[in-house]
Amino acid sequence: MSTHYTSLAIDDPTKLVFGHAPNPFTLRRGMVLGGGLVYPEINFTLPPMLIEAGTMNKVCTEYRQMITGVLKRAAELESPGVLVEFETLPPMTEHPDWGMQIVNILLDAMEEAHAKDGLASALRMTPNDNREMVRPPQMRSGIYWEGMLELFDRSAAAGAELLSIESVGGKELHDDALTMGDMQGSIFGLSVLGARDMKFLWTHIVEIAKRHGVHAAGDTACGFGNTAMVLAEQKMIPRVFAAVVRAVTAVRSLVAYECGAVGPGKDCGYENPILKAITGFPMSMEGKCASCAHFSPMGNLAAACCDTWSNESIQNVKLLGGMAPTMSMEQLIYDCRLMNVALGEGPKEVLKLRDWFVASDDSLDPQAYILRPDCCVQLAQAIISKDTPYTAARHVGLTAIDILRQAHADKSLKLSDRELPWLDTMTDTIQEMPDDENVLAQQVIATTEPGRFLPAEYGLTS
Amino acid sequence: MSTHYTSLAIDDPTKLVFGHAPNPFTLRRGMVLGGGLVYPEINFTLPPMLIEAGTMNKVCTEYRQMITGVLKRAAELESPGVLVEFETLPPMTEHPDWGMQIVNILLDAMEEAHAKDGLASALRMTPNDNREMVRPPQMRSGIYWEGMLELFDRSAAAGAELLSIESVGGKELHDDALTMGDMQGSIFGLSVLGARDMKFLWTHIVEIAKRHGVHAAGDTACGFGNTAMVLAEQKMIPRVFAAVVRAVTAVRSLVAYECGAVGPGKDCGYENPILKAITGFPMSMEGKCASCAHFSPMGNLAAACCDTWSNESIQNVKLLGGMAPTMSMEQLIYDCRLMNVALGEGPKEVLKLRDWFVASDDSLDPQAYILRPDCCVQLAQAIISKDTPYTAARHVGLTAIDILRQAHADKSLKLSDRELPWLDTMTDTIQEMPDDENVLAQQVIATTEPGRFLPAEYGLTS
Amino acid sequence: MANLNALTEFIKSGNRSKATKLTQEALDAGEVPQGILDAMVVGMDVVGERFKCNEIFVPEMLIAARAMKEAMAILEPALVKTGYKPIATAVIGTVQGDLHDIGKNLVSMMWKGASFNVVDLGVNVPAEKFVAAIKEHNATLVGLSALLTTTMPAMQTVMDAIRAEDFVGVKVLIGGAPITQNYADQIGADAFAADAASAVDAARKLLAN
Amino acid sequence: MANLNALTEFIKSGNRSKATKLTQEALDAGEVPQGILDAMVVGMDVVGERFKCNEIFVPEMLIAARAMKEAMAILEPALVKTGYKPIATAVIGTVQGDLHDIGKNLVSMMWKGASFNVVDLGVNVPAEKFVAAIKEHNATLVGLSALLTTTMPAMQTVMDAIRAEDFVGVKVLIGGAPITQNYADQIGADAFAADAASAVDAARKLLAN
Ligand code: B12
Ligand code: B12
Ligand code: SF4
Ligand code: SF4
Ligand SMILES: [Zn+2]
Ligand SMILES: [Zn+2]
Ligand SMILES: [Zn+2]
Repeated sequence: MSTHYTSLAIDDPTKLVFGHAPNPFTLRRGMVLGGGLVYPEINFTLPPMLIEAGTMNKVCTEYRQMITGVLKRAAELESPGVLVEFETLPPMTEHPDWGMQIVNILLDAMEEAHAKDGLASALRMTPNDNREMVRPPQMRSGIYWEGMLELFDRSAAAGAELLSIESVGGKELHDDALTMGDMQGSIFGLSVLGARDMKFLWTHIVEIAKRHGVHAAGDTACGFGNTAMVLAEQKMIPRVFAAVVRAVTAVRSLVAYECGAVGPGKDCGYENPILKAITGFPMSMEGKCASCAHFSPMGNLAAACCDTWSNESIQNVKLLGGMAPTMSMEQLIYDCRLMNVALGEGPKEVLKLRDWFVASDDSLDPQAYILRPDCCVQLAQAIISKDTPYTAARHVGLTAIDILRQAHADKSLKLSDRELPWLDTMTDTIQEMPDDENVLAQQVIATTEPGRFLPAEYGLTS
Repeated sequence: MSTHYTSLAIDDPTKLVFGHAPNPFTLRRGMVLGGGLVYPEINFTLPPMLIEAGTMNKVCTEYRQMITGVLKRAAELESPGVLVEFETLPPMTEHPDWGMQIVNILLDAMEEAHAKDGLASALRMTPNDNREMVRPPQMRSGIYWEGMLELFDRSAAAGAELLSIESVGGKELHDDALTMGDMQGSIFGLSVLGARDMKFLWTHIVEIAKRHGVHAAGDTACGFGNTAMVLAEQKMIPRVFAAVVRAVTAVRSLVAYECGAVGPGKDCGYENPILKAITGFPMSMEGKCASCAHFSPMGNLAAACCDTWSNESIQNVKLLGGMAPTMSMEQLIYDCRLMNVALGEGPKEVLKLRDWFVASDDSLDPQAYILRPDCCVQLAQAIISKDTPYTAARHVGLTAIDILRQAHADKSLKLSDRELPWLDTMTDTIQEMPDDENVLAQQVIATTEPGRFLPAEYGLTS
Repeated sequence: MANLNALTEFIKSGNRSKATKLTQEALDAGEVPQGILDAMVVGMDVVGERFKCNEIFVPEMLIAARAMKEAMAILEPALVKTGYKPIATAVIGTVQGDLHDIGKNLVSMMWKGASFNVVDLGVNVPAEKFVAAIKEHNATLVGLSALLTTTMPAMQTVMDAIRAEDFVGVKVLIGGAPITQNYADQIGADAFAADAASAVDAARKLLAN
Repeated sequence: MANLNALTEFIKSGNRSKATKLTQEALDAGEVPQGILDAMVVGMDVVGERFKCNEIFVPEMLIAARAMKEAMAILEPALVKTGYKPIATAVIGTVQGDLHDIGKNLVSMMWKGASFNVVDLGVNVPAEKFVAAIKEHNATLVGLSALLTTTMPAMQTVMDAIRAEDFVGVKVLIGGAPITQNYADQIGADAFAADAASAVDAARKLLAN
C-alpha cells in the first residue's frame, strides 16, 4: 500500500515556491490548498489551568471564546479562508469525549462564521501522541493508542477535514542523542525507530481518513528537529548539529506521504519544503508569526514554500489590544495578504518575494541555510536516491554537512569558530556507522539500558 | 522660531518609501534614521500591577527583565540596531524620580549590550501627557506640566536621544465629537485647540532637546486618530469618518515639525507618511506587529513609508515561547530584515515591496486607502496649500472625502452602504463651518458646558 | 395606542421634536405614564439591537438616546406621581489614575437607554468617591472602568471599600480593555462585560438576582 | 598539589581515563579526600561558567560531568569514611501529566555537577511520589518541572502535598518554559529559576538560608 518516491515532484528550485503545489486539493468550503493562495493556519491553546471533569466547562468556554474571536477577526479582515488547527492537550486524547466536546465547539463556530459572514474554513485535527505516557513507550496497543485512534475517527466523522499528529516514535532515544551531540543516536532514532513507527501509525491514520472521506495531512518530526532547534537557539547544542538533524528529520516525516498522506504537512515541520519537493503536496509552515510559541532563526525564510502560514500556538491570555489568539490571527492574515498579492502578479513576482524571504535569513544560521529552496531540492534528491530510510538518512545528513561546509567556504554562511569542528565530528560519525541498520539496531539494543525502549514495539527483535 | 511649510520635501509618490528620508540623521551609536535601513522600534509596558513607592522595586525588575530580554534577542538575530521607546505610565511622569529610575535601567542595559555584543541602540523618551489629570485640563502650568518637563529634561541629560510625546491638547472636546460623529467638533479639537497646544508644548520640547544636544522627534494625534480607528474597528463609528479624522490629524501633528522637531514621528501616528512627504524627516510606523496593542485595517500598508517599525506596546506576560516583549522584538526584526533586503537591492525593488504592502490593504478600508503614498502626497499638498491649521484642516478633510468618493466610484475601494451617506454629511458639515476660526471658537465656547475646557489654556479669550 | 407606536418610531429615528411632542400629547390624552415609558424603552431596545447587529453606529444610537432623554424630561413628573422608580440607580466611573473614558461613556449611555438612572462620576475617581456616591444615590449597580494594566489594581481598592460597607444588594460590574472574567472573579466583582452592548444585559441579569 | 591541579584540568576537558587514574593516584598518595573532591568541583564550576558564557555546549559539559561521575565512584568510599555527606540530596521530576524532560534533565545534570546527590523521578510524577522520595532520601531540595500550561496546576498539588507533611528545611525550586517568579510566589514555592545554569545558583542560595 505504500509508495516509495524515486523522483522529485519539483526538481527545479525556482518552482519550489509559496502558494503553489503540484498536487493541490480542495476542501469542503472551497479552499484550495496549494492552488495559488496562501491561507492562515491558526492554532491556540489554554492559559494556565487544569483539565479534568470538573473544569471541562471552563475549558469549553475558553475554546469557544478563542474560536469566536479569531473567526470574527478573520471575517472582518476578509481572509479568503482560515485553516484552524486543534492540537489537543494530553487529557483530551486520553478522554476522547472531552476532545470531541471541543471539536464540536470549533466546528459549530466555523459553520456559523460560514453561514453568517461567508467565511470559509476547515479543521485540522491533531490529537497529541500520548503513547509515551508509559515508559518505555507502548507504541502499538494499549489505552493511549486506542484513545488516539478513537479521537481521530470521531473527529473525522464530525467534520475535521485534515488529520495530523506530531508523533513521537523514536524520541525516547533521540532526546539523549541531542543533549549528547550524538549524530548516530539521532539517525537511529529518526530513521530506524521513527520511520518504523511512522509506517505503522500512518497506515492506520490513512485508513481512518479514507473511511470518512477526509485527508490524511501529515506529521512533523517536531520532537526531534524542533527540540534541536530550540536547544540550539538556547545555545545548548551547536547550530550545525540542529541543521543536520533537520535534514535527517525529512526522512522520517516522508513516511507519512509514503503511506498515503496528501498534505499539508504540519506547520512546525521545518523540513516540509524538502517534502514538498519530493511529494508535490501542499505544506504548512510557521516562522515569525510563531515566535509566540518559540523563537527561530528563520522567521521569513520559513515562508518561502508555504501553502498555509501558521502561528504554531498561543495561549488565551489578554494583551493590550485583545486576546492573544486574535492577535495571531491578524498577523497571519497580513502576512498571507502580502504573499497573495505577489501570487496575484505571477510567477516572476512570487519568485522575487520568495527570494527576499530567503535572503533575509539564509546567511545567518546553518539551519536556515540548508532550508533554502535550492538546498531543499538537493536534500530531497539525496533522500530519494536511497532505498531505505536509514540509508537515506545517512546520505542526507552527509549532504547537509557538505552544503554547510561549502557555504562556509564561500562565505555565504557565517559559522562561529566553536561550531566548525562539529562538521568533521558529524561526518566521521556518520561515515563510521554500520551500513546495515540491523547491525546498528543490535548494537544499540545491546548498549542501551533495558527499559529505555521496547524493540518489539518497532518490529525489531532483540 | 517656527517654520511654515509651503512646499513638499517629497512630491513624487514613488519617492515616498520605507527606509529613505530626504533628511536623515545619525544617532550616537551610528544608527542612521532614514538613511537606507529600517530599524525595529520596541516598546513594552507593565503587566497588571500597581505603581507606587512600595512597588517600585518590582516595577524596576520588570523593566530590567524586559530590556534585557529584547536586547539579547536583537543581538542574537544580529539586528543592525534597535530603537527602544519608553512610554511612561502616569505615575512615572508625576514622579520624575520614578521615571528616571527606569530610564537609567534602560540606558544601562543598552550600554551593556553595546559593549558586550556590539548592538547599537538608542532611547526614545515619551513621557505621557498627564495634563488632563485635572479636569478641565490645565495645559500650560501646574504640577503635571512641570513634572513632564522635568522628566524630558532629566532623561535627555541622562542619554535619551529622541524626545516624543502623545499630547492631548484638544482631546477634551474631541472625544465627544468622535462618538457623536461630529466633524466640526473634530476639526475644532484638532486644528484649533490641538494645534495651539502643540505650538506651546513643542516650543518647550525643542528647547530642551537643543539644550542637551538631542533630537525633538515628534508627536502623534493618537488620542484622536487612533481612538477613531479603534472605534471604527469596533464598528462604533463609520470607517470613513475615522479616515477623514486621520487626514485632519496630520495638520495637528505637523506643528511639532514646524516648531523644530526632526523625526522620527511617533509610531502610532498613522498620519506620519503625510508628514514625511511635507517635512522629509524619517518616520516611525506600526502595523501588523502592533496587533498586540490594537487591531488595525492596514497591517502591511502602514510599513510603506516607515523608517522605524514598531510594535506600539506589549505587556510583560509569558507566552509559550518566552516573554511577550521578546516575541515582539523577533517579529519586528524579521519584518525589518525583509524591508532591508529590498533596500539593499535598490529603488526599483523598494518600490515593488512598498507597492505590495499597499496593495495588500488599500482596497479594503478607507483609512488604508487615504494612506496610500499617492494619496498621502495629495493630502500633504492640500495641507501646505493653506496658511493656518484651521484652513488646512478643512481643506485636507474635504480632499480626503473627495479621494474616498472617487475611489468608491472607480471601485478601487469597497465601502458598505451604511458608510456612504456619511461622505455627504461630512462634506456638508465642513463646508458650512465658518471661515474664521475665531468665529467658530466663540460659537463653541458659547455652546459648550462650562468646565469642559479652558479657552485661556489655548490662548483663546472667551 | 397608535400614538405610542409612533412614539417608539420617533425614538428609534432620534426625532427629538416629534418624540417630545407626542409624549406630551399622550400624557394629555390620559395614557398611563408607565405605558408611555414602555413605548420609549421598546424603541431604545430596538436601537440597541440594531447597534449590536452592526446596523447602526454609535452616533445614530446617541441621537436616539437624546430623543429619549428629552421625552423623559416631559414624562418624568407624571411618572413620579404614579410612584415610579427607575429600574435601578447606577454609579459609574473610571478608577483612580486612569483617564480613559470613551468606553465608560458608551456604557453609561447604553444604561441610560435601558432606563437606568445613571450617575457618572467621570474619570480618575478615588474609591471613597464611589462609596459616597453609592450612599448618596442609593445605587444598586456600580460600573468600574479601567484601561491601563497599572490601574486595574485600583479596581480592587474600590471593591474593598465597597465590601467594607454593609451595602445590601449592591452589584459591581467591571470592564475596560485589559479586564477579563478571571480578573473579575479574582477581585470579587459580580460580573464583567466585554462591551457596552453586553453591559446592559449583564446589568439586567445582575439586578434580577 | 600539582596532581590536583591536573585533576581539575582533566575534569574540565572531560578526560575520563586520566581523571580516574589521577584520583586513584591522589588517594594512594594520601591526599585528603575532601581536597580531591574540591579539585573536581572547581573543574566542574569552571565548566559551568564556560557554559554560562556560551563558550561550550551541553554535550561538552556532559562529557565533563561523566568524567566527574567516574572519578567520584573511586573517591566516594574514602570520602564516606571521613564522614562526608553530599551538600544536599535533591529530588527532581516533571509533574503529573507532563512528559517534557529535557529541561529537567539538564537541571539534574547541573546539580550533579555541583555535587548534589540527585534523585531523578522522571516524568509524569504524581505528588505522592515526590513526597515519598523526599522521605526516603531525606531530601532537602525539590525540583519541579512543568512545560505545559495545563500541568502547571499540578505543581500546586505537589506543593500542597509537601506542605501537608512536616518536613523541616525542604526547599522547592520550580522551573520550565511557562513558569514565572510570579507563579512560584502564587503557589508558595521557594524559588524559580529560568534556566539550568541559574538553577545551581538558586539551589545553593536556598540551601544556604
Ligand atoms: C483612546 C486611547 C487613549 C486616549 C483616551 C481617550 C479617552 N478619553 O478615553 C488617550 C490618548 C488620552 C490615551 C492616553 C493614554 N493611554 Co491610552 N489608549 C487608547 C486606546 C487607543 C483606545 C481606548 C478606547 O477608547 N477604545 C474604545 C472604547 C470604546 O473601547 P474600550 O475602552 O475598551 O471600552 C469598551 C469595553 O472595554 C467596555 N468597557 C469599558 N469600560 C467599561 C466599564 C464597564 C462597567 C463595563 C461593563 C464595560 C466597559 O465597553 C466599552 C465599549 O464597548 C487604547 C488601545 C486599546 N487597544 O484599547 C490605548 C491604551 C489603553 N492606552 C495606553 C496608554 C499607555 C496610555 C497612556 C499612558 C499613553 C501615554 N504614555 O501617554 C495614556 C494614559 C492616560 C491615563 N492616565 O489614563 C495603553 C495601555 C498600556 C497599559 N500598560 O495598560 C493602551 C492599551 C495602548 C497601547 N497599546 O499601549 N489613551
Ligand atoms: C521539545 C518539546 C516537546 C517534546 C518533548 C521532548 C522531551 N523529552 O522533553 C515532545 C515532542 C514530546 C513534546 C510533546 C508535547 N508538547 Co511540547 N514542546 C517542546 C518544545 C519545542 C521545547 C521544550 C524543550 O525541551 N526545550 C528545551 C529545554 C532545555 O528548555 P526548557 O524545557 O524550557 O528547560 C529550561 C528551563 O525552562 C529550565 N527548567 C526546566 N525545568 C526545570 C525545573 C527546575 C526545577 C528548574 C529550576 C528549571 C527548569 O531549565 C531548562 C534548561 O535551561 C516546547 C516549546 C517551547 N518553547 O518550550 C514545546 C511545548 C512545551 N509543547 C507543547 C505541546 C502542546 C506539546 C504536546 C501536547 C504536543 C501535542 N499536541 O502532541 C505534547 C505533550 C506531551 C506531554 N504530555 O507532556 C506546547 C505547550 C502548550 C501548552 N498549552 O502549554 C509547547 C510550548 C509548544 C508550543 N509552542 O505549542 N514537546
Ligand atoms: S514544535 Fe511545536 S507544534 Fe511541534 S511538537 Fe513541538 S510543540 Fe508541538
Ligand atoms: S495609539 Fe497607542 S501609542 Fe498612541 S497614544 Fe494611543 S495608546 Fe499611546
Ligand atoms: Zn507542532
Ligand atoms: Zn502546531
Ligand atoms: Zn505609541
